[in-house]
Amino acid sequence: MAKYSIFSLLRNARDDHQNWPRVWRSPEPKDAYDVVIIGGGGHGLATAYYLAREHGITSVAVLEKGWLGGGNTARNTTIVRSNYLWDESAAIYDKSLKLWEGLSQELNFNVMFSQRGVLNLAHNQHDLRDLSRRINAIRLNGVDSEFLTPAEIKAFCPILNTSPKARYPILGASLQRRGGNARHDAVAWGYARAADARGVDIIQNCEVTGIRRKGRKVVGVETTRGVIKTGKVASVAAGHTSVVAAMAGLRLPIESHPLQALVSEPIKPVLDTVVMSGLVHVYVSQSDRGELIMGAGIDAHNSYAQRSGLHTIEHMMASIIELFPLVSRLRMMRQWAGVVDICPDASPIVGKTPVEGFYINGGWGTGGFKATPGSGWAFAYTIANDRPHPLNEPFALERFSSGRLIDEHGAAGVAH
Amino acid sequence: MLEITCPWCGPRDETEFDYGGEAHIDRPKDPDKLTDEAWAEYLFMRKNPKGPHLERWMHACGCRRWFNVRRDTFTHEITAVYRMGEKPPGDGA
Amino acid sequence: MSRQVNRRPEGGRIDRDRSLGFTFNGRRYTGFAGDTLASALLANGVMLVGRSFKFHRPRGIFSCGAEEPNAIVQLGAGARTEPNLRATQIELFEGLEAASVNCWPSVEFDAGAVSDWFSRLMPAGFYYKTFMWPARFWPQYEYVIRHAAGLGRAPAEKDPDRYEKFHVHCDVLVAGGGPAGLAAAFAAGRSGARVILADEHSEFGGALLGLGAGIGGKPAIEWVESTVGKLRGMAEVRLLPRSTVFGYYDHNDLGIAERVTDHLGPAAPPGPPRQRLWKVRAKQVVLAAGAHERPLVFADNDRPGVMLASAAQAYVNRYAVRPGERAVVVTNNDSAYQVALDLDDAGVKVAALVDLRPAPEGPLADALRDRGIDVLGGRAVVATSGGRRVDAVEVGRLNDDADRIVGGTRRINCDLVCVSGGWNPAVHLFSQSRGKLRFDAAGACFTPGDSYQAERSAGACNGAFRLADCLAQGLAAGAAAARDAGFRKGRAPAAPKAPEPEAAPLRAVWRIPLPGDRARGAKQFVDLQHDVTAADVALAAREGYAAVEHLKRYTTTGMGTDQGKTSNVNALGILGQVTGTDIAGVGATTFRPPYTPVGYGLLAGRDVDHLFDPARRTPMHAWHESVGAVFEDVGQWKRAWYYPRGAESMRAAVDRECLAVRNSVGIVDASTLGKIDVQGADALELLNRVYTNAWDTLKPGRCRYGLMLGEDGMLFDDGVTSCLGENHYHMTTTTGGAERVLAWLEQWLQTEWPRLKVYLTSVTTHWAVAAIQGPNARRLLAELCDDVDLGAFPFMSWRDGTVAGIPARIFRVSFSGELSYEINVPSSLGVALWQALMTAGARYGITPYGTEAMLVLRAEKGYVVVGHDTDGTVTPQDLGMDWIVSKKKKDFLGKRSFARSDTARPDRKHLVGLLTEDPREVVPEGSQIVEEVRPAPPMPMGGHVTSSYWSAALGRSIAMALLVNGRNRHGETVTISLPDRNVRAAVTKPVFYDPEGEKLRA
Amino acid sequence: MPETYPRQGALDHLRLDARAVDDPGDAGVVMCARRFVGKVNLRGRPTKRFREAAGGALGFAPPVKPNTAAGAGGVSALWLGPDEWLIVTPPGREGEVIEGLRARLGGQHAAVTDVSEGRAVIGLAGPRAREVLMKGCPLDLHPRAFKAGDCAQSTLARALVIVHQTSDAPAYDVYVERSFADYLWRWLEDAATEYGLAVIRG
Repeated sequence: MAKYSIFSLLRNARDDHQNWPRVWRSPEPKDAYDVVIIGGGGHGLATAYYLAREHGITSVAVLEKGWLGGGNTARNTTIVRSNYLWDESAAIYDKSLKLWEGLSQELNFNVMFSQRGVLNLAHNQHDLRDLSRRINAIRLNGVDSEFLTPAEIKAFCPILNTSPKARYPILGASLQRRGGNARHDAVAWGYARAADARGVDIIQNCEVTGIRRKGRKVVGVETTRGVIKTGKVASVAAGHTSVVAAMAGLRLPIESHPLQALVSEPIKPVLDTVVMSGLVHVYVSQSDRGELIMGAGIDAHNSYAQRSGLHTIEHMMASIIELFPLVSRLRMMRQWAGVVDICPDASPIVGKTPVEGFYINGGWGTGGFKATPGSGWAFAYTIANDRPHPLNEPFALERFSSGRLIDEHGAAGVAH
Repeated sequence: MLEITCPWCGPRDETEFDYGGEAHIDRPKDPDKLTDEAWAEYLFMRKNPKGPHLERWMHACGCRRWFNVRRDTFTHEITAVYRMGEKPPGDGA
Repeated sequence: MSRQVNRRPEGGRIDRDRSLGFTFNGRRYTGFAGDTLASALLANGVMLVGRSFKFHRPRGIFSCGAEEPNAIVQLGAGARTEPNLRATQIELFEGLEAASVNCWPSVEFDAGAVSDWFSRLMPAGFYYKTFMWPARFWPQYEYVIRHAAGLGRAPAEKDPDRYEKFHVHCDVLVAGGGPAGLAAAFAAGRSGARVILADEHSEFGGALLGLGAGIGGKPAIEWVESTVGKLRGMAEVRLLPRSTVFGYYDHNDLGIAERVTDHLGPAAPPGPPRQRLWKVRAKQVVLAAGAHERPLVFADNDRPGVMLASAAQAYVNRYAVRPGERAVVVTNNDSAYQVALDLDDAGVKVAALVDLRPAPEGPLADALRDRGIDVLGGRAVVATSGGRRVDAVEVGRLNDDADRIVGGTRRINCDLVCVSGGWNPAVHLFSQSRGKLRFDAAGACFTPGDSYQAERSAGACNGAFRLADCLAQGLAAGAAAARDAGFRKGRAPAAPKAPEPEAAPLRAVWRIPLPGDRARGAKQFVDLQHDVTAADVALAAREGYAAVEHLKRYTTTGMGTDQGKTSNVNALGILGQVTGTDIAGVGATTFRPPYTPVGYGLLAGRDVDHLFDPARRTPMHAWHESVGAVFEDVGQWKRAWYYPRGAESMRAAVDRECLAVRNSVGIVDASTLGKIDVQGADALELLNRVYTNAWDTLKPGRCRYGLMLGEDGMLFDDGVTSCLGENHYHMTTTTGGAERVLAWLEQWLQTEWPRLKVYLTSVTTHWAVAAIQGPNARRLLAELCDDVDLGAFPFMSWRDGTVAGIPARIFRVSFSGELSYEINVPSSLGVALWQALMTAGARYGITPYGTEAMLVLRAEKGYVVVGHDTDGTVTPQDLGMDWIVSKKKKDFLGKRSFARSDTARPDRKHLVGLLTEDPREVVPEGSQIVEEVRPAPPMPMGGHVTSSYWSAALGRSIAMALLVNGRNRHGETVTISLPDRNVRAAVTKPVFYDPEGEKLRA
Repeated sequence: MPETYPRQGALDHLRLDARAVDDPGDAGVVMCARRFVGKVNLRGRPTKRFREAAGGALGFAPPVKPNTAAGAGGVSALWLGPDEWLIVTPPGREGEVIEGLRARLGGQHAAVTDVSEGRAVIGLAGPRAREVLMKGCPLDLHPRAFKAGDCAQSTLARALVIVHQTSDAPAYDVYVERSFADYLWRWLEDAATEYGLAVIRG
């Protein structure tokens, strides 16, 4: 892998950039691999990378039905944070955050991880109680989290409407300073380039159409580009986890929903942090290009359509203007939707399945992007050792039978 | 925004409806006899297909009646609407 | 004030009697009504209007419409300033102020232009390869990147304007009011169908406004005017000018942004909204969105003065403006020939028409030659020269494969270069509707393939570029749409004649080759707004970003505010060329809504300020306000939180309110509680199925408390249900649970238990509820109620009676642990009741108390609040409420889940009481209990404080917590870790006041 | 219920009477608060027996056609669902209607519930009344689709409503849950401003 740096940039500028090497190969699928990963998004590519780097397993194919990084990796709102309530979540998300902190250097690819902080707003007494519980739990798990008063919020993010006369006034916020944003495409590309360099075959335009089993054991996958033999199949197909699992004869506690997002036209910097509000259901940040990126809650119905709509964003926009009155004269430039896998407890499923050699990493809901490095890291361990790492052990499928759910809905007291 | 035809009120905007997820999941008659796994099947496990889906909707802002819909989760095309207790038309999903 | 030096002496669709003054970059100019900002600037000789995003290169007006990549301006100042508008779409008004974006100190001398010197170091995606060392410097790098990026500026003040919405249904929506759209609307409208015709421009006619073409032997504009006149006469046709159909969503749901008063500027009348969002559900849609002309990609094709040929034509014809003095027209198709003729007519010297096709022939070429205009076939403009404006082009000869320039080049002086690389049908809406695009090799463009929703395309957006075809397709599409919408008369009228010479095929050359001696380094722009060059596209492909979406994302082609209307197809063509696939194999990028950017304020509409979200009021709300209550938001409800007297602190007020209840009597507004009337022969059976306890023994006149669980066994809601009579019950729910519980019960009744004969009716807001609580409650009630035997009115029962002359239903239930009556009266009498109680209660010092005191009082008694002490992960057993879980009932909702291995664990988190060692210490709710105190986190946690208050009655703090194995730890001391210190507390039963309930039953 | 108590309508705090005019003139929109309209929720499967019993009590049979209203003698029945109607009576007459219905429906699976105070009613009329509703209601209110005598439950802005068109003029009665009445009135008033608003007595 040719190293990227200011020096390589200067050298290549001299050659008019004619000599940059390919970031990844486009190999033909081989007959067999030790591990086949279904899904060439951030999580799948990270899994492949850590399989190669941490476990020395390089006979790995990543099968992507479209273009790599083209699913939710390309469609999310790029928020990275680890301020989760339960110990199990804090552990895996903070492992992820720690990996984010060195990721550009690790991958030699600038993923533009920017720790500009994540604010979670509280608008009523219920929110404040919940926020306090979270801040304390997060802090005691060794993760950074602090409370800001409305005056401190105003100082930290001046364009927020902190007027006590607002319909839902801002009464406080939690701030995770280590949270922020990263460049979503770069994460997929960086992992792909690094995995490819370690021998992983990334095969685009290759859709898995079936999973072959002998008894309860996986023996291969059928694809649009032929049959591939393997003893280990790992599903990392965010949004489509149920579809892949069905090929292995499994039903999952997952439903797929549209999640809508949009960006504004680029403007000069006005927002230097990430702001989230559960009550009015929005989250917003400003990209390095100057666009305000925002998202809302999921649409209620099951869908694989990646279709956006108008009513969801009308609601979203009213909330945005309630929080940031100054954005009223900005304009929406693009809107889109991703398809997210939602588990009943809003936590992922990462681990083994009743089918031997079939592993699942999915159900990340609306928050998968931030987990990319940690999820890949733990999942690689699970695949390599055929047993979960302590980080992902609590996220096993069995929890739905035992009742040991990890409820991260956030809005306490709501029947889920 | 989807347009859903309430069997009573006719075509209305999606925003008037509540979604109830997969249809035809019957509550087990004798839950105590089920294993934890079988109970989890009923509670949590869903088909979640990409394609035709039999699902429940309720006209929340209208007549408040629940009914069934066959809708393709990829194309969003609605190919059937039928009342509670009725079987899906044709061969189901 | 400068003269309009480039204004033609006559013609154009401008009103020369209405001169309008405006400023651009601080200089004053004048234009005419009917001008756009762009046409007015051109009339005044202003071509340089902006700087590019990345290299800050000078840029001029490039188009005359929505596709404009360069002329991006900041409009207005102060609260009404708006960033990133296209000068080509801004209608001129008196007093308009605009300025270039992304340049400093001025558009002429932009300091950022130094970045052009380093452009070699900034190929596509360069930032992914650098700024990584040292890692800690990234925030500084990023600061610079962020401040260099972005175009205009957000206002610094609140938006003073109004935005409105309309929901509308129609039979046929026609998107686009050019020849095809007008024809379609006419054909559909005459059938009687409800038709909406929307067009983004100020007047209908589309391209016809800028063409000199004829229809039916008359100037096309006459046909436009006559057709619009006929449409105006049709009662069911709605014409929406200045209205952009921007989004095509599921099930023929479309969004239209109407700019109602934008064109009036400060003269806008106060009544109507600034903009209006039309949310249309159309039975049928006709897309007639026209086409965008495609530029050609050659070196330095971004210099001010390079312009789309059709734009130059529109400027001379529609706006009577000469965009230059000496033009070179370069084209690969026939359409630009008429442009050259029109320019010549307008007095613009056409130095040459350069046609990429080898041997231009036909009547148009002849006409040019007749006028002495050079027609140079088989040649292309390979480069331009100039500073802030083009001063010459270099023309070279293409070889047969169009991949080389053969021989030398020739320089032609000019200040205007009109380019035409063919036409891209505006398939945006079609693609948004999910229709599949197909590549049309003849036109070298993407056209609509199979439809997906109930829509049809007509005219240029359907790949029909000849006027006669547009008219015929429009009429046919409009008639067919009306027919499919159920209007039988929908037969297409005959199309008028619109003679045009037969067009010769175009010659698609995606990138004009450079002369051999300059094969490197020249900038051939593909995306003008984002400064993406052909070399960037090639670099992306070389590095492996060859998938269309990779190319787009890596180079940022098409990601600007113009959404790549002039760049996408050229980029795909070049990608195909570089990768050796044809463009059809490369595929198209996804067109995402909106077609052009849509204002946030417009999307929000009037859901702002006090109308952002409903504030629900109880019948006694105004009374609470009148005595200075402080309210809290509970869901959408406004509830009185506490009632400070004078300068009293919240703590003092709450203490006072609590003590009043404990010592005499308090009154609380409990109207928000959910109330459901349950009737029917199987009402009892329903209660037994949805509550954890048994209801068979509940007699009329009696009340019972119940818990509802989800099927997962977790607490879902609680409340008291009373038996009103045979098969008739009054159920109460939590405030937040009112709608949820009703929906939950309805769902079970309708889906799972349709045989149960039960009817549910919400009566939540029918009743106003005033609860009087405290040892003097009975005495107070006795003064106002003489028809209920209060002595024979035990706890957990209800009576109908008259209170202060008002018919009431009185429930003797309590959420404070005191003697208590919840008095329900019809809502319109809530205030009358409340005031009567206040008056009669004065002698007892009756004290209104709010939700905070209510929470303290119930916590003293250890009563849980669902959603406060529980969070969806708590079972009744966890709360120590096994007593209310029937052991006898075979089944109820949620029961089975108790037996799951984790739910059955004996050491789950249990509700406990906490008494801090220092009784004055009130720990914040949400504090965590740590199982092992360490100098610093992480520390293992055992639970958290769910409720915590100062109890005035007890003279100390009290708290409740969910604690691991808490039920078995009473008497233990635990540590609560606050951010700055630790607090020790004893674990107790969660009941602090009157544990035997003597006061309750008094 | 006799009028001996100081009753308060859901919108009384807005002091609309003080703003009310006798002649709305050329106002585009005319609004009023209809105070104390009687409302009774009626449930029951519309069998012949049920319809006869209910019809006997009301003087007309509750409509079975969805989204329509029927009425006689100042009382009307708005279809709410296949087994649900809202019976609307002049102020104070809800009691007798309830008694009549209960008496005749005895022995049937039916429910009669007084919900008079649960919803406020806003009268909306004037040449631009339809446009005001179109601003926030997704129903197709075009005269071809919605006429006098039609009623429908839907959303208006962020509130649930029943819209009952009472005349082709057009004029509407908008029913909204009492706690939302203040919000909806303010929303309607804001929406009507551009057309000229007159408030009249209910």
